[in-house]
Amino acid sequence: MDVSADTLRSLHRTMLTIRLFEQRVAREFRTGEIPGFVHMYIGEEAVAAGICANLRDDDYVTSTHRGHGHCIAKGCELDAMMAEIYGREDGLCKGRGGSMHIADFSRGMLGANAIVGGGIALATGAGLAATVRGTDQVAVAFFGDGAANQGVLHESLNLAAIWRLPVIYVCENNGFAESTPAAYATSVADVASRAAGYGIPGTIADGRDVLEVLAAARDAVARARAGEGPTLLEVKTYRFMGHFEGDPEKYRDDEERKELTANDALGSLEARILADGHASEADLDALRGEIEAAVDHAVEFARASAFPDPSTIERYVYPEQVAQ
Amino acid sequence: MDVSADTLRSLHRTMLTIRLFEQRVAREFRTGEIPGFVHMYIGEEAVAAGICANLRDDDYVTSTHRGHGHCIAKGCELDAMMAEIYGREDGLCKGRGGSMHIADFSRGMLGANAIVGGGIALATGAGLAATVRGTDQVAVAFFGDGAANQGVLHESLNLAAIWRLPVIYVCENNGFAESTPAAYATSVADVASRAAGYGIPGTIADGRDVLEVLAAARDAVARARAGEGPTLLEVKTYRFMGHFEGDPEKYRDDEERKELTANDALGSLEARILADGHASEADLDALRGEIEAAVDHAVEFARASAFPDPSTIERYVYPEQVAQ
Amino acid sequence: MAVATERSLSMVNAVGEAMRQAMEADPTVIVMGEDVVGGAGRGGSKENAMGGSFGATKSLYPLFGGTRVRDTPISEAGFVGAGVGAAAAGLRPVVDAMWADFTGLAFDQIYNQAGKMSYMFGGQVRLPLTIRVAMGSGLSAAAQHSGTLYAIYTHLPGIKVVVPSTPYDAKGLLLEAIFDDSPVLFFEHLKLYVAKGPVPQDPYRIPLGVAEVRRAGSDVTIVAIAAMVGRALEAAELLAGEGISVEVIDPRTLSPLDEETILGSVERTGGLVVVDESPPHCSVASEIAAVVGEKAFDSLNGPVRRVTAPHTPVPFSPSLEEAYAPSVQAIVDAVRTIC
Amino acid sequence: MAVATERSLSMVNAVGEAMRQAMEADPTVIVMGEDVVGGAGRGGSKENAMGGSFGATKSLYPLFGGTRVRDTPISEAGFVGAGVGAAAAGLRPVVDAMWADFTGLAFDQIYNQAGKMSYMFGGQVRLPLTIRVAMGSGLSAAAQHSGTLYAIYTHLPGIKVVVPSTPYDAKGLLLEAIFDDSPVLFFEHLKLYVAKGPVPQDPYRIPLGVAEVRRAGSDVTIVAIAAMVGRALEAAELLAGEGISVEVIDPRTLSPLDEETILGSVERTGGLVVVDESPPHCSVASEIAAVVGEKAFDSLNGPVRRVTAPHTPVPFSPSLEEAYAPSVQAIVDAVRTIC
Ligand SMILES: Cc1ncc(C[n+]2csc(CCOP(=O)(O)OP(=O)(O)O)c2C)c(N)n1
Ligand SMILES: Cc1ncc(C[n+]2csc(CCOP(=O)(O)OP(=O)(O)O)c2C)c(N)n1
Ligand SMILES: [Mg+2]
Ligand SMILES: [Mg+2]
Repeated sequence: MDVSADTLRSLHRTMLTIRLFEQRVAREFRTGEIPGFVHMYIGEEAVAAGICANLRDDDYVTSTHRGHGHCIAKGCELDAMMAEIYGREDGLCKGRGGSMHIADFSRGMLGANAIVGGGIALATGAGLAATVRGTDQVAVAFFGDGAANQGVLHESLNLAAIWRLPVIYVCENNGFAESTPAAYATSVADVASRAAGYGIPGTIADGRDVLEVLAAARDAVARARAGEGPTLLEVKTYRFMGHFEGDPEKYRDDEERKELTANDALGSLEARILADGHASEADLDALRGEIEAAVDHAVEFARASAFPDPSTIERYVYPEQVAQ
Repeated sequence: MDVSADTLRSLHRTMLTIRLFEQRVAREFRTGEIPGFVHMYIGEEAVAAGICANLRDDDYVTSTHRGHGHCIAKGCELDAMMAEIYGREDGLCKGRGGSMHIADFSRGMLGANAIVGGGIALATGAGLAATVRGTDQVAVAFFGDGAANQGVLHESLNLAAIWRLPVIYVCENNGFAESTPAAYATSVADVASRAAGYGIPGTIADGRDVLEVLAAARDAVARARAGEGPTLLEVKTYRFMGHFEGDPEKYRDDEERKELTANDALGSLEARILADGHASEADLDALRGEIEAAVDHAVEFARASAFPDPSTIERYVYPEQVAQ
Repeated sequence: MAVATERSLSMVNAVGEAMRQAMEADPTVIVMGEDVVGGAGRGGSKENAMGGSFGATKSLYPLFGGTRVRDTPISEAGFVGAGVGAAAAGLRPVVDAMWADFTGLAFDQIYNQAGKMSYMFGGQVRLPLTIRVAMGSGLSAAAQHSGTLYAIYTHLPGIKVVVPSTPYDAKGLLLEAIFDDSPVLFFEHLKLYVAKGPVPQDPYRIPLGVAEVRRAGSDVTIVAIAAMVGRALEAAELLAGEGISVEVIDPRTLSPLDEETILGSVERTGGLVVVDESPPHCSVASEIAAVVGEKAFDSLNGPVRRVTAPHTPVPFSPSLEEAYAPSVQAIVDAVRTIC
Repeated sequence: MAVATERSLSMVNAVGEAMRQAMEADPTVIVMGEDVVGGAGRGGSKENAMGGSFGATKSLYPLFGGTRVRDTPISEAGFVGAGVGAAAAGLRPVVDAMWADFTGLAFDQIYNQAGKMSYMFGGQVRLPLTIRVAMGSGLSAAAQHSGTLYAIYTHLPGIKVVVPSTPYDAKGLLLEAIFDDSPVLFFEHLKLYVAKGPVPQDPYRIPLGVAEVRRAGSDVTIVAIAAMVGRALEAAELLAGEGISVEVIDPRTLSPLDEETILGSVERTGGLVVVDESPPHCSVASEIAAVVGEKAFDSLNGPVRRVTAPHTPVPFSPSLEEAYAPSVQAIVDAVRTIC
């Protein structure tokens, strides 16, 4: 695929930012400072990066419990993200949501979601909003292989198909739902094969190659913007870490893990960038340093931010009404 | 298809019983004596008859709001059915359920269901019960084209596929869900085409030919009994009456109706039986008389049965516990 | 009380008028649900639009067309969820979910998504979603088509609950609900659909959280919900004959609940009967009894009486269904125990 | 009170033992849910069975195998519905639905199917289905993993609701629930999972609908639910220091509710505080307050106090979550207002 150096570098920056952000979250989580649960996106960066590279700020995404990567790829600020993960008042959601409920409506990021499959219908609705307004915005629903067995996917694919909604349903098939293998829980090898039952395109991209993801998403987004309706896009990927930080991972096969983590999309992209001469080792080191500094800053920012005042516990239950 | 005279006559008896029972219910409904709503199965008799001819008493079916035909085909007594439709104490459900909730567990008839799609998961569970017990019972879920868009179908097909459950999912595609055409609401022409997305057989039978239904169901039931798993079987059919009695039916095309009602499966079957010499006109008249008498009896029985005593309103909320 | 007017409408038509006026006023208001368009969508005459099970919205498709008035497949989770997403993305969707019982299929979308979003996201989203449903017993529609369920939605933070008892209120409350930025469950009692009442032509709004005193009285207060308001008024009339002066309050919205009006009344009358067509446990009747028992304890001359349906699904047979919802007699009897 | 015994188990292990003993006793008992088997199913060592999110049932797969112990896809409506169907067809399924909040996805199956079947079908079906869920705040699991929801299930006819507060009760009530012929929602508070308590080895059952007096007292009654029982006992201890004698009642099941024990206690003490970790409206706290306000009105010396969570989803940040569930201090304060 023919992509510009800028595109390659931009994809790389996004993926590396996700990687370094997540590594830091995992590390800090182990200190006990981060409350709740965190689910790492490490190994899957190519999916969010490849998809979101095709999106504008006013496009929508809905995300999952494993949502940090989607946020970063959609342009959320690291400081406010980290503060949210730390449960602080300066977080994107003022500390009310945490890792599993990060959202940034200013970037069209309509929320991580701790209900597996929870974002699928929401993205369908966001696509409907674009259609009714007559804009060419699109909406992307990210969800996992486990979520693909939720009935709401079926309902949403059918609805989006008959209404030709500008929605891209992105199944991040990382082979597992917690400990349960997709090979057990899903009756077919490819979730994308279900698209035929809705009369919509079902495509598969290899998540070890961000350019393949980019290309598949480009087609789906173009279709959606042109009013030609939804696509089900399955990306085969692999999560390098446990389901959540602290997962004993007894369900994993060490062989499989070795093989799949060896094909790291981020590593391949770096190799290509170097080989094509789009950046030098020094450039990459500098970039890494820059991102590490930004992540450091985010952690500092989060730590410096106050915890929400307990007396405000009843705020935001209902949206604060805007006068009509 | 090679079928015995007995089979033909038995299918005919079932279909004619449904037809005459339903015509009588519709007539009595107009008098105001039957409470609530009734949804007529007229025109669709071949589906219930063709499917249930393959079932044993200990097999299970789950049904829909349009459930009288399934009851009759599964062997329920007309008297107790009619009394239920009339809301009487001698009804199958002691008048608590009515037309939309007729059930007869003694015949494996696990209930009509007023939630569209409500029986689909239940049949899946009945199939699971057979599997766990190690019997060769099967379960049939009847549902409409409208119900086919409920997420629970997707969930159930996937579950039945991975567990190889002995369940036959029968979509009675009569072209409409209330006023909404299947051609509008369902993104593909054939619900059966969705089976491929679950790795299970999806077959289509023409509901104007009961023998086609019989044959398709025979294969599916054999597969299920042999432990080979579920089938999605779509029967193309047509309802001759309104969605419910009283439906103004403004959504129907008179042309279409004329064409489709002309191809009545019951009429064709009668013609074949006569042509093949399996019965004479006189035989058929006698049969009709016999069934009409049985339906008369059922109406009399229903009318003679008492209304439930209001003081028993709190009974049956919880099953009456059997000592362990 | 209703503004003086010549015009009389049924609740079903008042709802339709509110819908039309909302859609005229704001292009982001859309409506979707099963059989909202019906046969009219595919080539049939526009005038044949069904407007949902009870025809409330049949004028909309001819006026506003298929972009804003949409039939949905039978996929409650999917289309209610799409309503939530569309609201989050800037529309004001009105979803017709047909019957309260069917919201069971979309419960996750309402409870885990719509009800929690504003809070989880720290107030960054407005969620102007209205879900309309029919409810109630009385048509022998049996257990899966007769439930009230408003108690459940009243329990849920982030959701508002509206239960109009007159055509006038239905119009004003529905217009308010549609322009409210929170998710609102709007319950229409099927026994109230046809009776007519005065309804002004021009759009107007009734704020959520403001009860209405339907009859003033001094000896005892009755709070009654939706179709029970009429029965409470009948009971009040009967009791007046015995010299018992009954105040009847219609809360009109259950979440928020106008505690003040109820407490104020009980402080004057010293007695309370709550009439609710739902099963008793964790019901709105229990909630109101608990609030009054806690906040007006010293005013109470006797126990708060709850007159509710039994702890059963709604039975089919008319002989049983008759005995299901609180009767005028049961209300009268309850009042007598404390007066 | 617990039978004297040497052995101590955590609630999570008490639940596992009840499950094992039920499966030993009756071949129709099966278990299904997400990650009940986990990695062990596909070739992994049997001992690696996950036993659900909290490992409660990890001994089952090695003992009973894949026919009776089943991982499900993430399809709550589908597999809970299959549980209903399997129960109707003669099994005694125990469905692990992970968290109370997730039952939202299966709400139709529970409400419209399981809860109504026996009634609609005139008593011809037994529905011995148990649905186990974790619930409660305290782990910063945020709004979609912390809800209690038992109020909603208590509202529903046809459903029974169990909320154990000790390992002993968890075992005895779970065995009872599994062998009860009605659908039972069995709530396990995650804050109670690890603390140990005495649990006899042999199977035993605790009837549904029988409360337990956790501490006898004479000045005021506290009814507390699940994790709130411990806080109520702490509050009672503090108040004892001030000379206030508190009786603490653990209802153990909310549907059926042991009204008699609660009423009997209030008749002696003259005061009631109800402690409930749910949002307040139409809560179990409201229900108990209403029952007591109605049936023990003459015994009450002051208003029934409800100490509940606020009308909000569960917040993520520890600073807010700390303020969510009723604190010992809040219970003490509430008691002081009436003693
Ligand atoms: C409705 C619901 N059911 C179950 C869970 C518990 N749960 C959280 S993540 C998860 C697995 C999700 O798998 P998948 O969709 O493949 O996403 P992945 O974690 O692999 O990214 C499960 C079962 C949940 N959060 N919500
Ligand atoms: C969950 C649910 N949604 C909506 C309805 C209202 N309703 C009753 S029957 C029906 C149409 C069903 O169509 P289909 O499944 O094709 O069955 P048919 O009536 O054609 O036999 C609808 C929408 C319902 N009863 N349950
Ligand atoms: Mg996965
Ligand atoms: Mg149909």
